[in-house]
Amino acid sequence: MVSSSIRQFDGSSEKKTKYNVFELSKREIMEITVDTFLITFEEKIDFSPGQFCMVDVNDFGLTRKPFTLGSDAEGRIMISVKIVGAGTEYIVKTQNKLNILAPLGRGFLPPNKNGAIIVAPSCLAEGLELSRYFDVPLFVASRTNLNDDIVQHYGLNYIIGDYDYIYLLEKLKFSNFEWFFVSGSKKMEEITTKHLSAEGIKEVFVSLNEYMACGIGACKGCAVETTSGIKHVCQDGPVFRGDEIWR
Amino acid sequence: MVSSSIRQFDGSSEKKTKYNVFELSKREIMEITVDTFLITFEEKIDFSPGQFCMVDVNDFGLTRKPFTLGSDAEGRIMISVKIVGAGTEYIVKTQNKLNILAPLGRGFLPPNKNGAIIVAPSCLAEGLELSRYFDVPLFVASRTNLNDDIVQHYGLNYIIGDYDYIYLLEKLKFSNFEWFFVSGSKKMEEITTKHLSAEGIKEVFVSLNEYMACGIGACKGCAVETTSGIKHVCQDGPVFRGDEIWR
Amino acid sequence: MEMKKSGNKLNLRTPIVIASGPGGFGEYFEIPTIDWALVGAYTLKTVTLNRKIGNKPPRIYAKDGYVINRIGLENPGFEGFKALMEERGLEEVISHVPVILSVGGDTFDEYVELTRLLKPYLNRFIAIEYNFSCPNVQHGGLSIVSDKNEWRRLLQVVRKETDSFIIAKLGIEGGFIEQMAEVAASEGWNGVTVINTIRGLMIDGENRVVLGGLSGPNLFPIALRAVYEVRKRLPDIYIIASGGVYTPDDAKLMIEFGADAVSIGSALFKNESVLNEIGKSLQGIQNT
Amino acid sequence: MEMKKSGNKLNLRTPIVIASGPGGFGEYFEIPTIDWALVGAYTLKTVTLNRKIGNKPPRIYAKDGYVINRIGLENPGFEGFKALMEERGLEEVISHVPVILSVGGDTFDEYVELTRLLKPYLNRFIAIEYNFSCPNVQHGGLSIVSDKNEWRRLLQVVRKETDSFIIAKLGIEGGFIEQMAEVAASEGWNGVTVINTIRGLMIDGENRVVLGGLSGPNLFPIALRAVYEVRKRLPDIYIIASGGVYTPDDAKLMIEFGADAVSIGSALFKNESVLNEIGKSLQGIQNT
Ligand SMILES: Cc1cc2nc3c(=O)[nH]c(=O)nc-3n(C[C@H](O)[C@H](O)[C@H](O)COP(=O)(O)OP(=O)(O)OC[C@H]3O[C@@H](n4cnc5c(N)ncnc54)[C@H](O)[C@@H]3O)c2cc1C
Ligand SMILES: Cc1cc2nc3c(=O)[nH]c(=O)nc-3n(C[C@H](O)[C@H](O)[C@H](O)COP(=O)(O)OP(=O)(O)OC[C@H]3O[C@@H](n4cnc5c(N)ncnc54)[C@H](O)[C@@H]3O)c2cc1C
Ligand SMILES: Cc1cc2nc3c(=O)[nH]c(=O)nc-3n(C[C@H](O)[C@H](O)[C@H](O)COP(=O)(O)O)c2cc1C
Ligand SMILES: Cc1cc2nc3c(=O)[nH]c(=O)nc-3n(C[C@H](O)[C@H](O)[C@H](O)COP(=O)(O)O)c2cc1C
Ligand code: FES
Ligand code: FES
Repeated sequence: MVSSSIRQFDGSSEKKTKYNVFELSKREIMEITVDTFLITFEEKIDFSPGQFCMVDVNDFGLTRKPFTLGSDAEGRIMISVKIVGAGTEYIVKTQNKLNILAPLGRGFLPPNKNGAIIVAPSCLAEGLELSRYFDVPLFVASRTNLNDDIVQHYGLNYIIGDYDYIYLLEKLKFSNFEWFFVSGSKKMEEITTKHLSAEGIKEVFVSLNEYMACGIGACKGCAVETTSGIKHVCQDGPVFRGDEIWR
Repeated sequence: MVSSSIRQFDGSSEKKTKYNVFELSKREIMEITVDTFLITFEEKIDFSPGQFCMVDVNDFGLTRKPFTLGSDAEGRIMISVKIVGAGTEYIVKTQNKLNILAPLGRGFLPPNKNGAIIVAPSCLAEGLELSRYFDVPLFVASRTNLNDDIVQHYGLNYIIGDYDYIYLLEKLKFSNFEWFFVSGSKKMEEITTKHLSAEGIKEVFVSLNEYMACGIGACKGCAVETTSGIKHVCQDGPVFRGDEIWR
Repeated sequence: MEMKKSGNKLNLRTPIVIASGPGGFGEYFEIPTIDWALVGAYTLKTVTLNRKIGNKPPRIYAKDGYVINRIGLENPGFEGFKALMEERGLEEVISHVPVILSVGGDTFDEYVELTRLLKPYLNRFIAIEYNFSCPNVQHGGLSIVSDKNEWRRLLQVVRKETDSFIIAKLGIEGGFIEQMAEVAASEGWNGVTVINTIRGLMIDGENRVVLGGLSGPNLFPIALRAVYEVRKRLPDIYIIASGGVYTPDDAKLMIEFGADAVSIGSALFKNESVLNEIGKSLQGIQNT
Repeated sequence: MEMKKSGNKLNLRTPIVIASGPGGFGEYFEIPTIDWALVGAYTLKTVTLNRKIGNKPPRIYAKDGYVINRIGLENPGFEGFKALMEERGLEEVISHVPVILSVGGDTFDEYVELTRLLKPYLNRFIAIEYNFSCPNVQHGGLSIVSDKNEWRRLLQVVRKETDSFIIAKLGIEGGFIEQMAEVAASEGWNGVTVINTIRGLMIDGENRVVLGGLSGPNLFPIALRAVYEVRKRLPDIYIIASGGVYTPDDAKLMIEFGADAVSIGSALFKNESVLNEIGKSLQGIQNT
């Protein structure tokens, strides 16, 4: 196989994980927002924070669908899913077991400094994982209200709306955080990267969204243009330094 | 337009009907068998017995779907529908209005002699119509049990199963019927034609099933081979003499 | 019926055209709910020199996003068509909606002879569409385009025979459609219709093999690409987009990527009201 | 790895082949649930003479029954591929499953030069598939088949250069596929893969235009027809059927209508378990 190129940012995990196929049974679903859900499964899977899985959506999509991984305190797999189309609706609603391929991509190993995690509700599972694993604060940036139960259950720090998000960034850059990890929409990741790097904070890491077909580096579909040429999100990512992508 | 060829069998209706589009609201659904239903609509439409309609099945089929027409005592439109796929399932289950094109094809005018109607449950609406309109006996030939309510409500004569069907035909040919009208599956129509004509009963009329796309003679899709060449079920039929089709 | 033609423009009242085949010889005119003021033109079923009785059944089937048909060009031939033109029915259609004639053939000579025979009647039609996707006996069941030299000669001869607005209907098989369009343009043809059905094989509900042409929704991305490729190379040719148009959005995309007009075929089978819907949504788009 | 070849037969253990492109350079070998004993052969991603970095994103999208891709033949080129062959990964694949090499080019000369450079390595592969559907700079973005004389010359030269089992991968655009298959057969090629992707245009979820090749379920009836047409004319050629195979029934139909082996491409993206399923269902069918 074409060997994956070397990771660009410092401190990243170079661990090469073995993929496997799992059948997951739903254990619990919590509403995060009106269209986004945190799903906990019965099963435990070994993975590194930042990695993702591809979920077979049966007749509701021609490709498996990518979701970043998280786990509960006991190590049970969790994913958070925003319903945006037929596949995500299936994942949230079905009573069937879910067939997944995991763990995919490279884990994220943050710099050994103070940092913070910012996620959209759709990436809450990943955010919770990173926050717990590396013991760094988590901020949730949502467009719509968060469900009270989940806020209480996880003691979430959150803001709602674009205006408050910019305000949050303003506040954070005066804190003593030296790196940030952002996972959400492309727009949110771009704005955050640009906003913070304009303030001199270069170590902004983003978990990229590109259309994925295979998830394992075979199809070359998930290409992204970086400052050092074409990279593949499923192999070289999904986490990249923001300033590799946007200037 | 290419004018429709002349009807082959005596006594047929030559009335050229005008098509129109109607939106039908369901009034009542009765179960005929476990998978076949008699649907009565609120609306009344002028048609001749033997004619059919094409029903738009929304996202559940790329063509409208053909069904022979019937009406209740007050003249409200009725169709009987056997669920065989997505379109028929939609027709039976939807609460939406149904968009139809009707009346299509030529009406059936029986010879001025004693005759009888034999229909499968899927063609009950048509059978009831012909039986009432021309005051001739109706026999229902089913594979599975008929619902008691409908049997009682219409005082249906029926038989169940292939064996009993052959037995019925045996009995009927010794009655004083000089013509038969048969509407059901292709197989049933073929067997009946051959069986009766072997006994010298030539005037067996069948309502043919061919895949229909337009229903109005435009696409030439519903062709059928007859003793006098290619005919189009939606224009020259749907009723043909059985011995025009099978020898 | 007014018939403005300027260069490669048909000046339709709306850029929506009924496709050859699904529309038959005007039968849809009998459905009273169609608003003909919203229909730009009605293309008739392809006429060949001699009458064709068409293929044996089964002839058509639909599933999984496509319709398959093997009608086999059933049509009354030139003589039958002449009679038809004298009938009240077709005259009435022609007097209410601009009509495009579609002609086809099995051989080079048939196309040419038919063109000559039709000459006295061509003024009734706003355009003549040449169906170059008919199965052709001389080429082992393939169409006339499979011999590119012969096909170019045919384009030349037809162009010489008539000053009508002539349109080549091209499929994506038998050559690269944009190259074929370039050939037609270089021989002075006014327009192209892209695409025709694509050959397919389907097993129908009664387990019978149906060898026919695919139409319907599955064609849409392919037809859209073809329109784009042809327009990229030929800014001036008139393009009728055909293949899988079912909604106003489909029609608008076709126009956005280069079509002058959009053809509606199989969608008629779902519901002819698609003509009114798309017609209305395209009414703004003028001078096509 | 045993490598029986007799005439136009590959003698695969099961008549199921991983398609060039979706399978990459062996990455699926890392998924432990695939039973490789059920896979007849693994076709590698097309290799070109020079390294290609591929197209800018977006490169792939799926909806409505098809996948569209415009990867742009990203591949390491001959030099990179040589290095790859020395890596443990590809060696391991080759030692467990028969591998088909896929080669492509922009020009006549590139195909020929690449063929020559690859000569010392060809014995590792049970067959060489020539991808004749690459966009070709010399032909304005169209493939090498658009100049039929040049293409025939290329077939001749390649046939002379190697005694490997050579397969021409043909699309339905650019010519009639059965005619192209006849040309390949007449030049002594052992097999054809029918079909490749069909060019399409799609608007993705972010409203971006994607000009790419269509694969997936919608291709199935078209590919099935192509297999049927090629087999009708060429009883002896080896046919790999490619296009929209997702189920054991799809695979069986392809074989019923003439395929020797069936290629699985986009279905891998849904779930690679399709290999085990189809492989199992075809196990009976021997000596392909
Ligand atoms: C003139 C005529 C009158 C009919 N009258 C009745 C009736 O009164 N009651 C009744 O239950 N059925 C009737 N049928 C059959 C009925 O039209 C089909 O069962 C129905 O169209 C199936 O639709 P579907 O979407 O459920 O089936 P699909 O899943 O699409 O296909 C299942 C089978 O249904 C048949 N079918 C599907 N679409 C069509 C079509 N457009 N035209 C013809 N056949 C099709 C085919 O045999 C097919 O194999 C009639 C058919 C014809 C031609
Ligand atoms: C590495 C990665 C991690 C992700 N993690 C999460 C997560 O933790 N939680 C979450 O809610 N979402 C996540 N996403 C996005 C998620 O994969 C898509 O929302 C989902 O695939 C949509 O499927 P659908 O069938 O509902 O959408 P569709 O109706 O098919 O399409 C809607 C939109 O979803 C996106 N999408 C659809 N299919 C894919 C695909 N195969 N690959 C990438 N994007 C696609 C496209 O933007 C598309 O426009 C992630 C995406 C990537 C690339
Ligand atoms: C039943 C049927 C018959 C057709 N007959 C013809 C024909 O005679 N001449 C022709 O040029 N195209 C014919 N076509 C092709 C259509 O004109 C149209 O190009 C094709 O169906 C793709 O468009 P659609 O997806 O809108 O149907 C026929 C199509 C169908 C479905
Ligand atoms: C992402 C992707 C990349 C492809 N790359 C190649 C390629 O490099 N060479 C080739 O011959 N075919 C390539 N193809 C075409 C496939 O090999 C196959 O012929 C086509 O996808 C149709 O089959 P399917 O429907 O099973 O995918 C590619 C297809 C896809 C989806
Ligand atoms: S998704 Fe296939 S290479 Fe990344
Ligand atoms: S269904 Fe179109 S001609 Fe009969």
